[in-house]
Amino acid sequence: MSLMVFMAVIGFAVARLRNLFGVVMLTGIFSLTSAVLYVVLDAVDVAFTEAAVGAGIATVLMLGTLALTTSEEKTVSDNKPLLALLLVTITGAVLIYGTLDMPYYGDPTAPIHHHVAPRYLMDSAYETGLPNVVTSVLASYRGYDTLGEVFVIFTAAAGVLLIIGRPQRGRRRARRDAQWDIEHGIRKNVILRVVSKLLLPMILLFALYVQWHGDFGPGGGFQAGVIFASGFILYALIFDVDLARAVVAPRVSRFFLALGVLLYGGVGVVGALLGGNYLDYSVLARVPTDGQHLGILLVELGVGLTVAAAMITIFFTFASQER
Amino acid sequence: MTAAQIPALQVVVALLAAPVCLILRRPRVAWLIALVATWASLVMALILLFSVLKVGPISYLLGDWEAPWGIEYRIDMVSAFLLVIVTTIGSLVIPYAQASVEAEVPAARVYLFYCMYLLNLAGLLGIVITGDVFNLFVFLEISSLSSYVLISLGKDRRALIAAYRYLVMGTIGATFYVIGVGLTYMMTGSLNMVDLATLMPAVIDTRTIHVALAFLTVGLSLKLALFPLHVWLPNAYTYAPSAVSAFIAATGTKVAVYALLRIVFTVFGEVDVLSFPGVQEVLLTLAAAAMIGASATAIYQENVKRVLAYSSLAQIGYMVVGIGMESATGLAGSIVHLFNHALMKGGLFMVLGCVFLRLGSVEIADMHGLAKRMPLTMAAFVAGGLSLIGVPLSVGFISKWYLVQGALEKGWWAAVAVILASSILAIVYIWRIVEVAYFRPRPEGAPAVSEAPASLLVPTWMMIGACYYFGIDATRTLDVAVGAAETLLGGLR
Amino acid sequence: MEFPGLINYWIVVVLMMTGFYIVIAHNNLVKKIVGLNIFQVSMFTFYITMAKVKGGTAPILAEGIAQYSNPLPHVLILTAIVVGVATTALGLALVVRIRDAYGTVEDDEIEAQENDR
Amino acid sequence: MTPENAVLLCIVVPFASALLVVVAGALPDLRETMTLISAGILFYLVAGIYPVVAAGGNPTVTPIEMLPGLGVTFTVEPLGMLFAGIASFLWFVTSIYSIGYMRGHHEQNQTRFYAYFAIAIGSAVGVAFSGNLLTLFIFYETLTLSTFPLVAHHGSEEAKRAGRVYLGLLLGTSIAFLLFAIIWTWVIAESLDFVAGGLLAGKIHGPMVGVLLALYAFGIGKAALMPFHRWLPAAMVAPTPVSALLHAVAVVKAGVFAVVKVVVYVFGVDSLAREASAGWLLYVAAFTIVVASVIALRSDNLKQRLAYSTVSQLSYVVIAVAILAPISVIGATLHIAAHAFAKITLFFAAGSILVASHKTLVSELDGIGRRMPWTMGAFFIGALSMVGLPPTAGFVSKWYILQGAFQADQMAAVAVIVLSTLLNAGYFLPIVYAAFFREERRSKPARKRSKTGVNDGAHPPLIEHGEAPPTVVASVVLTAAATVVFFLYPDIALGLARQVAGVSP
Repeated sequence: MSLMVFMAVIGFAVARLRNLFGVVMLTGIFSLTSAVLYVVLDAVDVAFTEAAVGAGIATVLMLGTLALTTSEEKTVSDNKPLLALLLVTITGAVLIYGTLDMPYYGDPTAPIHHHVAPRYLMDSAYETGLPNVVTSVLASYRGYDTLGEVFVIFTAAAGVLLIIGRPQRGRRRARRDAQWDIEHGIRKNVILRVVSKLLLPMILLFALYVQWHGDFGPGGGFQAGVIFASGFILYALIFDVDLARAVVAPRVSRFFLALGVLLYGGVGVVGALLGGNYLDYSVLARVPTDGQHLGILLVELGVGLTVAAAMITIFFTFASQER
Repeated sequence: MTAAQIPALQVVVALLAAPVCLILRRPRVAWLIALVATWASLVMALILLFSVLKVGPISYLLGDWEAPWGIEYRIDMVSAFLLVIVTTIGSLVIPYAQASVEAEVPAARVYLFYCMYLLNLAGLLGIVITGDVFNLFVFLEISSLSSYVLISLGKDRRALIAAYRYLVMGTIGATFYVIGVGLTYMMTGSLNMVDLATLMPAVIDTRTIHVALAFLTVGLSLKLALFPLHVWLPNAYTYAPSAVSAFIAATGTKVAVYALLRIVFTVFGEVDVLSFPGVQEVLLTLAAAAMIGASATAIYQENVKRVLAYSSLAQIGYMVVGIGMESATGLAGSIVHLFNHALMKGGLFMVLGCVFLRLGSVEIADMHGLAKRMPLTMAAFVAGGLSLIGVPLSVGFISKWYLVQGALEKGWWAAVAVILASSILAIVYIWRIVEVAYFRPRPEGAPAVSEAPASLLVPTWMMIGACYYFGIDATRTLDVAVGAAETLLGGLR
Repeated sequence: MEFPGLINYWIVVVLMMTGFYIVIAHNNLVKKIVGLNIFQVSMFTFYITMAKVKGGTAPILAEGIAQYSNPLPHVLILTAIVVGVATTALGLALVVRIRDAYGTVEDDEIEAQENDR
Repeated sequence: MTPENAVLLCIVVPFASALLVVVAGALPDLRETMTLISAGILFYLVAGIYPVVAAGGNPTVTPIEMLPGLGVTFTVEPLGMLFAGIASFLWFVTSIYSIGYMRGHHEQNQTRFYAYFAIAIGSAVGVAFSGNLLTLFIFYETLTLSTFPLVAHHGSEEAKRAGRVYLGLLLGTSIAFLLFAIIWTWVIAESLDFVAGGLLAGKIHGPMVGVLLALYAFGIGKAALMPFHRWLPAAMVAPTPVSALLHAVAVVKAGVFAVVKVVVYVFGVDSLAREASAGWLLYVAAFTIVVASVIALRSDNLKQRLAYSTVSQLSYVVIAVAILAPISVIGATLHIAAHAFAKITLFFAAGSILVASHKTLVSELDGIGRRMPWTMGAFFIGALSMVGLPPTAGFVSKWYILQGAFQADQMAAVAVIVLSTLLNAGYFLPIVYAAFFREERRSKPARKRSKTGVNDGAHPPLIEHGEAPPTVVASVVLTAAATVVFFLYPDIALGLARQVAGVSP
């Protein structure tokens, strides 16, 4: 509740503030706050993802964009806001009107808690053998949504490549000089260099943990992938993008990008080949639950790969723009 | 893997072909993959259509989780027909694309182009085939994101702005849609369309559901560019690469219209949504505004692609009018028009692709006397244009016939007047171009242009030819369309 | 979070509308994207809020816990979050290109440039 | 060959010949032989169908079903038989004529000309044989579209403007009104077939009848009812053979033909006679007759004058059916034929004058009868028929129309017809008089300004000139003779007309 109010405050601040760096930072905080809110609301997985994706990646990307464009917003032309305000007020009013017949907040008798959800909570343990209901719903019951979602991120990555991807590397030096002023500040700093060197392995390790532990606790492919990527991003920020690129060549990231989705889709195809429907994991092993378990592990891996690769690709593509 | 798996493969083939393109990175190979995937999808779509005609709606449970717990694919006459439309257009555009894309997209990125195209195709198919409102959103996003990218590939820098505006509008639309889904889910606890339809009557009188309906409609109307939510469309169509214009113009809005049909007639099928006070009136007014306003605007455009874009807006007006009639005839009119308009617009945009390839522009001012230089291309334009006007023997005539008939059955004289008036306007904006191309002399010093290559002309003419084939023998398409209309009106029964 | 009733939803609505307003009212292309972000995040919050059950805990099955919150919205939102960031990435990429092409990221200035030609 | 196949062939032959013409485009002689041959074949085929129809048979064939329960159907009934007969016969004559004309006049794009000409004839025959309104509409539109390139043949600014008017009016009215009316009919009657006694008989009453009739009457723009007549004078920019065959016979007759069809077979004469709301048609027609005649009287350009006389003559047919008496329907049918022969004669004459002397204005024709006796003789006969004097076709049809008018005591109609007869006399006979009895004004430069796009003045004015090329003269004389023969032996046409009106001889 109080958190929500806090978010609202931030929201207004964002609307008012003209300095875009500030805006972006606030947005990051906004996401983080919402993440905390999600924890309060029992949505640990979502919180995890929002913190990593919303607060992490999105913010980094926006900062990158600002570095490439401008950090100050011009003043808005005056007639437009009124009209917009009117539109927004109407929409909001309609929504409020809509809420009037809603079941109250947290009401256990609300329809959503009784039509579909119970089965997930009751039977998923026997049907998929996983304690983390979110994961089993995500990867199995509604696995197809997740497939689609992985493809969305895949699309985004490929799209970014297509829009601002620059195959040739000749202009890197020039860029280095151009960005020197904003970069050498960090680069010089010994503490950062050392600490990050120490952090890096842990981050990657943690990523793997999240990846494999997703079935039991909060976590899974998305979170893992993002964290994994963030490791490289950190490295690239502290040291040089070129070095980072040397570690993960664009080709490689591109390859994993595709590999992940293929793995996910492939598992589905195998399921179909083995006589089940598409994305039916039960047929993957003799015991259905084992099959489910195996399938979920594989698809989560696929998700992890693609998400990580996608994030890395997107970030590097942004980073290797010249100003 | 048996025929039982076709519903899944319908989408998955195109979906998985995309990453393969990304790995192989060779333009020709990517093109080949896209070709094969698209044609395979066409075959599957036809199989599905015929089996639906034979045995009625098909239900396919993904992951073998029965609905509403798992995600269900539900293919009835309407979706099957839409699948056929989308894949047909794709199958004709892809052979065309090769030359056109090589001319308009930097060689290093061509393979990514086909990757995007495949994703777009898969997204559209996914929207059409799914029976789950949230899954629809996911695939909506796949197709939208890819189309933003495709549009941004246009040579003109305005393509970027067009893509960006489309992205913003599209995302707002999608978010509205998701909010609507959330509200319905809140009241019913289900996401499966069929399931929702059964649960709906119980809660239909709640204000929440009304708002939900409003948000779903507005969200989708943004996607299908219903007046006045159309502002993104003209630029997007105008500055996108030719092949993209042809494909998206022919399929994108159609699929959005389909989604609207689904929501109105399936999800809310058990309750007569259009009889809510105001709903019908609003729909019809907007449609009329689109038909007249857009056609009139089209007359004053100097860029032919833009002319066609505005005429698309008008055509969308036709479809919405048909939906608004809520009668078998009117609905059949809309559905068959989905198909017919896809054919003619696809064909016309392909023609412009030919022109652009040779002329490097599609400004009317540059097309003086073009007919002498590119007789076949311009002949195709005339043929397509006549179909757009709706002269007999063309598909345009068929759709018009059904829409007018539907309006007359309802006794809506105004609607009849609007439909006919709009086609009169079509005469004007088409003939303007024809006259310039045929009766103006080629200006001195104008670049010497030659006829477009066969690789472009053949697909174009196949598309235009289809306009007349299905215009002369419309019984097949109409049987399907009428059947589809009845399925929709019948709700689930 | 003890307040009963619908207040939470109302705040969520306010949040959404803030984002929506930023999108349509602002000229700066980056800021529009930010607005979209906020709009979407608020929408997520709406879903998560509806999933909460009083006295429930996170939907990770364990002994001795009877009441869980509804996992389905969580799943949906996991998906939606990723979609959101994908959109953001694309949008920003476009903004970068637009900057290259026009030298500005202010909508009205671009408008002006186009009308000149 | 069964009549059904003959019917189909009648449609196919012209379109096929269009193809052949394009193929043979490079070799003018071959090309024109093609045209002649296919014209001959067509006439032969049509003639072959006549006995069947005369015996009361209606060969019917439905090649394709276009919409569910609604096919493209061809049925030959008396009226269509007559129209097709005229069209095919005159196509043959016109082909002979146009060979002489086009060559003598050094027209460009002759291949295109012959090709579209053939298509137009095919469409006209399609209209004639159409078995339901859908088919009628289809060929009506193809006729419009195929004649557009002929009208805009010269591609000059003027030709373009004319083409715009032509297409805009014909296509516009047909889509806005005719299509509307047809679909409305379909909704009411769930059929579009032409039924003896009227498809809509007893299905629709009251003011709606008047509205629907209006949609038809004005939707069929080719009938040139005012105010939708502008396209016809505009179309005069086309080469003379086009004006002659298409805008004296094929196109315009397709228009009035359609009107007659609609009144007789869709509404039904008797049931329409019972509806007060249908009475207005007669007055519109009357108005058109008078006004058009007056304009004709005042226009100096010969083709222009002929065009307006066509407008008024077409309304004769309309007024005849609007009288709604069986006898007058016979008159209408006969007038379609009679006017065809007479008017084509006049146009041929005008054309041959143009070819021989490059004169386009009435005021230039003094004394030309001495140089071109055959042509002007034929012109005289045509004029007589226009006025409606024996021994010409015009007399026969006018006789029946007036008879019908008296029978239905429509005195207004009688008055109009008498008045217009005087006007006709007033604007045709002076030409003849001047041509034969006035002295030729010497050394008078051909005027540049002319209402038609025919490139007069392109050649210097020839003072010394004789008759037009033989093929031209031959065809003029032929049609003139036909006009007289029609008066002497009207039996065939009369028989068919009686069938149409449902009156036993």
